[in-house]
Amino acid sequence: MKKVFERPKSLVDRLTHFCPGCTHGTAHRLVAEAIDYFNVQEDTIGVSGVGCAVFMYDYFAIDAIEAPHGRAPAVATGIKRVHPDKIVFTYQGDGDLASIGTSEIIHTANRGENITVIFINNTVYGMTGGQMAPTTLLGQQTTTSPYGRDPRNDGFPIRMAEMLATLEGVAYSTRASMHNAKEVLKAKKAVKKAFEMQKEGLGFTFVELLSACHTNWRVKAKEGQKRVEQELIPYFPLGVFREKKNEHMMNRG
Amino acid sequence: MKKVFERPKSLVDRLTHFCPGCTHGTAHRLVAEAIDYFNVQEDTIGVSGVGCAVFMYDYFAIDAIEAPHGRAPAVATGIKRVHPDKIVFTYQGDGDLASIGTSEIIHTANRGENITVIFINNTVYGMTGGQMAPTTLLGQQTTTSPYGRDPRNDGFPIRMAEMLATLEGVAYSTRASMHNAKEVLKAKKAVKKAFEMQKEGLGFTFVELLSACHTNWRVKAKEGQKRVEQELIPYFPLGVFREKKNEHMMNRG
Amino acid sequence: MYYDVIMAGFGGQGIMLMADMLALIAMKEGKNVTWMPAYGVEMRGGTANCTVIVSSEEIGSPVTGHPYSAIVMNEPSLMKYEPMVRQGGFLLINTSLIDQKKTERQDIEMLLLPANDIAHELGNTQMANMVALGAFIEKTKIVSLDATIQSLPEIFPNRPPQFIKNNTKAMETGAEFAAKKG
Amino acid sequence: MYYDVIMAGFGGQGIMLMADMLALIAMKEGKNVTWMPAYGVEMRGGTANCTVIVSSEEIGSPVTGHPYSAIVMNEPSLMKYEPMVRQGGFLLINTSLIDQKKTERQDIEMLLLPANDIAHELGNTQMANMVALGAFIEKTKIVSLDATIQSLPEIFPNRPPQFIKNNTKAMETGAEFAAKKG
Amino acid sequence: MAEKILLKGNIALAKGAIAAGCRYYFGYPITPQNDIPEFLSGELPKIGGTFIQAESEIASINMVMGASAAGARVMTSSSGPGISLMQEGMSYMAGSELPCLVVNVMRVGPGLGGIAPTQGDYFQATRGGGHGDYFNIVFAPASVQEMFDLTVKAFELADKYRNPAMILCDAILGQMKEPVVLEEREVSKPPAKPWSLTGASGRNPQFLKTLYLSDGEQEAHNLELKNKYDVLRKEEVLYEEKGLNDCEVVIVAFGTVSRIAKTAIQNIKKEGIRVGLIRPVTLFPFPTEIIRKTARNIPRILVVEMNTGQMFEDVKLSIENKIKIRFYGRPGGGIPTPEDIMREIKVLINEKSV
Amino acid sequence: MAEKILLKGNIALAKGAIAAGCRYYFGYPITPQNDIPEFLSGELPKIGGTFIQAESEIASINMVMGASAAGARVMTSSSGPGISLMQEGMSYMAGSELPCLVVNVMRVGPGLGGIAPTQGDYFQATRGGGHGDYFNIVFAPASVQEMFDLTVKAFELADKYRNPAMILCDAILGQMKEPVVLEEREVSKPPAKPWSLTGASGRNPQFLKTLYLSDGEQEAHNLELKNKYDVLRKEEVLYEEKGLNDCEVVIVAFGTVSRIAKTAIQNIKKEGIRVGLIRPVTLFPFPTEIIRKTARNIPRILVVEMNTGQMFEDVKLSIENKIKIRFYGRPGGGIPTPEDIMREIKVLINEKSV
Amino acid sequence: MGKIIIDRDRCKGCGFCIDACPKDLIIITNDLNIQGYLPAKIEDNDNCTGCALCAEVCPDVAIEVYK
Amino acid sequence: MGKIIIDRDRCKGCGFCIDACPKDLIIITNDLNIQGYLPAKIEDNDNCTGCALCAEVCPDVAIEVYK
Ligand SMILES: Cc1ncc(C[n+]2csc(CCOP(=O)(O)OP(=O)(O)O)c2C)c(N)n1
Ligand SMILES: Cc1ncc(C[n+]2csc(CCOP(=O)(O)OP(=O)(O)O)c2C)c(N)n1
Ligand code: SF4
Ligand code: SF4
Ligand code: SF4
Ligand code: SF4
Ligand code: SF4
Ligand code: SF4
Ligand SMILES: [Mg+2]
Ligand SMILES: [Mg+2]
Repeated sequence: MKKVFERPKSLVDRLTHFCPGCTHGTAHRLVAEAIDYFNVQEDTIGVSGVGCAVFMYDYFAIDAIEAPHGRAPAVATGIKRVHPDKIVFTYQGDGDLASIGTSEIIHTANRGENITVIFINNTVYGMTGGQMAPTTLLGQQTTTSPYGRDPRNDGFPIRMAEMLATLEGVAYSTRASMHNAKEVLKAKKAVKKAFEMQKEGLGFTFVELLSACHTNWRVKAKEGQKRVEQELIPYFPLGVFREKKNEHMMNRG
Repeated sequence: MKKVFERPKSLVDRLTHFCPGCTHGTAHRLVAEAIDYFNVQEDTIGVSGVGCAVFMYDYFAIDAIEAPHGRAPAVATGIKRVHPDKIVFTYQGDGDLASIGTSEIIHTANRGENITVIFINNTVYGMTGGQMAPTTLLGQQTTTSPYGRDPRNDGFPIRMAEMLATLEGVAYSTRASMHNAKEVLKAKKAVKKAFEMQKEGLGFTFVELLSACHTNWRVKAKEGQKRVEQELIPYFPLGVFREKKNEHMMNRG
Repeated sequence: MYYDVIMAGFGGQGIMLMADMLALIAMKEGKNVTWMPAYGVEMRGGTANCTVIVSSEEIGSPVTGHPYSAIVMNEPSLMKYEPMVRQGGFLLINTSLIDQKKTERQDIEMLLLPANDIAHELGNTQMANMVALGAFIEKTKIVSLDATIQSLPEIFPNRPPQFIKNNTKAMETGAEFAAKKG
Repeated sequence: MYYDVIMAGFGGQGIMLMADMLALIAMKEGKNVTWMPAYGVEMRGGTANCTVIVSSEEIGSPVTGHPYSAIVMNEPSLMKYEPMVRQGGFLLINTSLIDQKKTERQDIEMLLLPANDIAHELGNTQMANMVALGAFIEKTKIVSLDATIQSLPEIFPNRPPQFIKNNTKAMETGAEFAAKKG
Repeated sequence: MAEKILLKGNIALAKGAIAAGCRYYFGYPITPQNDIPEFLSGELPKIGGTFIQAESEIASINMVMGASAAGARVMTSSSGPGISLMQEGMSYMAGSELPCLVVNVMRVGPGLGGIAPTQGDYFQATRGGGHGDYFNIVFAPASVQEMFDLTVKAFELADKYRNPAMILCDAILGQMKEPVVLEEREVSKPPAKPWSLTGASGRNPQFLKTLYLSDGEQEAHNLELKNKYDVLRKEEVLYEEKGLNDCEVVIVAFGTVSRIAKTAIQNIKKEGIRVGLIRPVTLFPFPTEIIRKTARNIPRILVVEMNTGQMFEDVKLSIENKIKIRFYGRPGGGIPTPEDIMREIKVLINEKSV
Repeated sequence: MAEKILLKGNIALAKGAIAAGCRYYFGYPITPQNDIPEFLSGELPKIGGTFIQAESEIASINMVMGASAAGARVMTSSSGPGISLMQEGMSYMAGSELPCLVVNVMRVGPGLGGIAPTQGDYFQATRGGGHGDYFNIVFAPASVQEMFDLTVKAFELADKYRNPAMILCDAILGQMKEPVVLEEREVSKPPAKPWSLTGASGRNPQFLKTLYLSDGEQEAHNLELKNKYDVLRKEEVLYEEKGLNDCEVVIVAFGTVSRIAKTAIQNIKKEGIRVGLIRPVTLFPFPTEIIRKTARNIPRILVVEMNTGQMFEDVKLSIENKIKIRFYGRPGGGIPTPEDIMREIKVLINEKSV
Repeated sequence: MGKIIIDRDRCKGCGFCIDACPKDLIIITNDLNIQGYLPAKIEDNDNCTGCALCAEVCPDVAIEVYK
Repeated sequence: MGKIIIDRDRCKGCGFCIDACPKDLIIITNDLNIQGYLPAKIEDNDNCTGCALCAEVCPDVAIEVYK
């Protein structure tokens, strides 16, 4: 018999610090698989946001930098402008990207920067102990919304994939999930698609991945996966919100 | 004969520093008229962004504060939370609101803060000498896009009224113009509407006003008005993009 | 009077609670106390530890490099803290999870306590921490065991009497074990 | 040798250009020069002014509170700068736009120059600044008038010969006027 | 006297804010101070207050600016990177003389850094990390009790002087538990704020700004600010002193380090070496006077910090006569042990005198 | 030697950047430095460079971080409020040892302030306005020529030491025109940057970070940084001195003020009073040595700044013996006149000696 | 029947009112006002309808309208 | 015909693979691994189809699949 599934070679062979069942691990693997698939391990530069995935540089066998919280898209812009021929991606959480990093993600997308953004939406600030995120569902209890998120005080969960899809500079904006094998396979396609479009120089590509933070949701790992399916997806529908060869953005400088 | 048109009393009787024909003056008047109309001169607090209208506090006979560049919505949030019974509005330019202030405007809107935002879109940074703004049209020459705005480097003009209309916390989002009498009258209605909805506590209200900065466009004042009609409106369509009694937001704590 | 102790173990072993109770009782007995946990990232990896200092004088440093004593509830903790205990100090070892052969110091007093096993016999391994605390207090007398047991109800306000009973038993059994070992 | 001058007027009067030319020629003649405009918000309200310092030594302060001389092209400028000129200094006044009765100083030399009128006669009021510069140079001799005129073509590279001719004429006329007034 | 309760430093600080009548909190999460927003998000709504988790530290400080302008007692809290992001806002608040409390439970810097105890943000806090000529009023608690007491004090001084106040502490003070007495005293209600924005009813409209354009106006404003800072230097200095009148060395240290120093001082006493302590409680205004006086009588000063020598400069600036002064610091989360400090004391004593 | 041309300070600086091989500019408009981005937005595209007007100063400094990490010579420029917003990013760059140039053409602070000439951001620039133990390399030009020369120098030192460098100047230097010689010399190409991120081809992957978690790692990193700063203090101090060996008073001043001081010194000479000058060209590292030495021989030092006394502290920290030292400053856009300075010199001379 | 009054010293001479007036009653004068602009003035008020369109477009609120 | 190998020391015992396996071939064991978790193991490899669904859902990439 021959091996049909193994650890991608651009994923370092070591234990992670993630909680048991945290799909950050899955997302890491999907990105690594895309890097291997396009054989760009030596031509890829990763930018990690600050969050549970800040240690990305320990897990990927590629060049990488740790950006200040929320600023990964700006850092990636600087890198890409110097190395337009390299594959550049950011890996950010919902606090990082949808809260403190709102301005950077929107303007980077609007500039059509030819980078890929992997966005892990787990509806909380995982690393810092489960505080409310911009993506936290209405009524969801977190350490800073102890009575449940109340729109009158806290506003509404933001749908980033949809919002970014309204921007001209965006070539691809999609939302996938990782809560079961079927969805993981779709998510894998989405990540590949994004890297492929970047290779073609089509502009900004964005993949939102719904993820469970069962530790801060205070449920068992499997519970978390169910929640993603039953509570997150109804509010954060899966699908492609924009896919566009933007003539404007082709063959730059 | 009796007076049928005079200076609103909440507009201070003094000369402005605005260039001849700058519709910042018109916008100021429309806001003052709304304040007078609802008789809230003594219950209104204004927050000025940084731009040609930073001196708002010299022109309005109301309490006011100068916010750091782009942060007016956050400052207004702080004021409104302390004085929920007062009318609070911000007055911001496109550099202030759509560039450096992106994060604040989006999250303030998303929280459904019960304030009104007057947004003057003149496609350039007027105060600082006509640099490119997020709203600068493709091909438009400015002091920092001397070869014309190129989407491959500078991205695309952002339509704020449309983008904000996608957020749940927004009660009202509209775009009007001031380039002729007919449009000024419509703009007047829009501003009143926004103040009225704030009085009713319906949430975040947003009025984008297309404006000419002929000084930095390097054309005559009348030319500027034509340009608004012929070049801006085709890209920035006039109209109401969201108007919604948001049950969620009513009768807050 | 000055006394400091480092308590350490796995996340789930109730280390913070032991430390909390010790500090609380000492405070009630009019002592100065500090309670200093390892926090943040160090907590990742699932080990927990907490330093408690009890003193009749103002307490200076809330951290200590050479404590009089330590309670180690699992092996990683033994590795880390056995070397720190000062000469003539005291080390309480949870032999249910630690192979006592792994201990090295000759110059300190050790109490080999099968905390989990005792707790298991009492019907719930979760109470291993209470067994250990009982034994520790009996041994060191930093605070009064009775006072500690008295205050269980207020420490666990909304727990059923049975729960209090069990924990009382756990502490007492731990204390007895320590007393026997002399 | 050290000489400083403040030139001031309305926005459209070409003040910066006058200052620029003076500084440029002085530099070409091997002098040290500084050119310091009023900038930013002060410019709002449409008045422009610029300080030019010419010196054979290293120039210290680029700003000056009491210049040897000033060129005032409109009334607001007269109000602001007449008092600043130091005793025995020199003030060039554009009497086309300034009522000379408004002047007050007795302790400085004044040149009353109807710059706009002269320029008008020459066919274009826009050249009032050149008239003034010609007169100023003639009077002060900080730089050579000929050198200044020689360099017009390079200062206005892509302007037609006629334009150069006119400006040459303007400077010369201004200079003659100044010479006559002695 | 009220009874003692065992509290975490961060919680004591939050309770201090409530005791001071603060009802508005705007902040963004960051370790090691998350206990503060987490506690207040539960408490403030109960007492008619407002808790908003802002989208960023920049939004936080600007919401604070708005609430302060509106006349409220208001606070935010963060750590290193977040505090850096607030510098523009803090400069504006200092410029428009708006009171508030900003809490910095430090983390290691520069950069993201870990959350081990450190004191690397002393310069930023005391030199106004923002642009322009201004100062914050900075308090450095050294116990959980002071986390409560100085928070109350900070709000009072902020209002009294219309100036931002800051609590600067290391993670140990935020995370440790100690017995605290939550003083019952009737906390001074916020003073009247005639300058605040309440809608111009029954009075002339008024505004708050930092941009002055008419001649000399801005310079006059800056000189007024300077006068205020000079008054603070004269009136509001706080410090703790110990054993100054009978010692051969004096240690100057703040926050957690001052406590480690106390242990060192106790231990070294057994060896017959008498060491005194000056603990600045306000970092701005800095206790220059007592240090100057002390230096006249005691020939040796040892400054200990958890950084590479920041308060050290203020100590040197305080001393006018020639004495032996030494610095010992551990940056990046290293914690000086009592043994370290005892060693340094001896080194200093054995230095041949100048 | 190349011929002189008449240039505005801001433009000379921009040309200096190009001469230094800088091909990447990321910035956000703010007066009084807009000539820089406006000029570069026209020039960089012509020479294969990149100009991006970022959406904010925060985005600017983070784009700079990315480009620097990628190995490029890169810069941004701003003023007071914008520089404050960059403090987090600058702290990260110092922490991950990324070279860059940040230009601060100061405006009045605190707050928005006007654009009159001022030096109120000295503390922020020299004490690391961001969080943590770090320093920027700070240059203070005093002429349009230096706006060009020191910009080139700044890029070179930034790369040599892997540290952010800063040009700190007032608006006069940005707006005035002076004759400049644009040196032809072959500007040092940026050195090899083996640490930079280029895609891990033919070598092991590498990363840039500021978060160190294993025991002692972060402290070691901070101590390495400290060593770097100490080397800078030893190797890279720049200053101008004038007439030190024959004078009764020495003025210490930087930037535009140093030029006004020169005029004052010339004028007062006519009254028979001989005054010397020390002009720090690098503000960090600060010319401590020359000031210390000078203070041993000259009994009086006058420090003049356009603020309320910031560099004044560094001067005091430099002096070890007891001499007469006086400060004269005008904040908020006030410009000291030569007359002001002459007056202060006389006051100082007439002070009864200590 | 209406009439307007233009405050000549507040007027900045942009001419918007001229375009706005359906009856073409407004013109630009040619002596500078205190601000240094050439202000507008109403030529014949008799035909003014008081529709106030001129006033609505005046950025400097320099026009009062009576009816 | 396939088979899988689960790296018991990398496994964190989340159990996702168990739910993912269409043939219910995987179970949780009950002795702690070096990480202190109860790892999963394949019960009978003979019925394994090598579909790799278990591996796809494994957050810790602890499963190798052969076919
Ligand atoms: C400027 C700044 N503010 C706050 C923080 C603290 N912080 C670190 S991670 C984080 C949020 C993490 O949440 P998210 O981005 O959703 O990532 P997750 O851990 O959930 O994957 C915060 C607030 C910081 N490091 N820097
Ligand atoms: C933090 C900060 N960055 C930059 C500036 C400089 N600045 C002042 S106004 C302005 C933009 C003005 O443009 P806009 O907001 O469109 O207003 P307008 O003048 O066009 O009405 C800028 C960049 C500033 N004051 N503060
Ligand atoms: S805290 Fe949440 S996001 Fe972070 S590793 Fe654990 S499960 Fe994953
Ligand atoms: S610069 Fe433009 S925006 Fe500013 S006042 Fe003039 S016309 Fe209006
Ligand atoms: S009121 Fe109407 S008719 Fe009268 S001048 Fe104005 S626009 Fe013309
Ligand atoms: S619109 Fe107003 S400002 Fe413009 S010309 Fe008419 S009256 Fe004057
Ligand atoms: S490969 Fe398929 S069949 Fe085999 S164990 Fe995994 S999921 Fe089950
Ligand atoms: S999915 Fe992976 S980690 Fe989870 S139990 Fe199965 S093998 Fe272990
Ligand atoms: Mg998250
Ligand atoms: Mg604008």
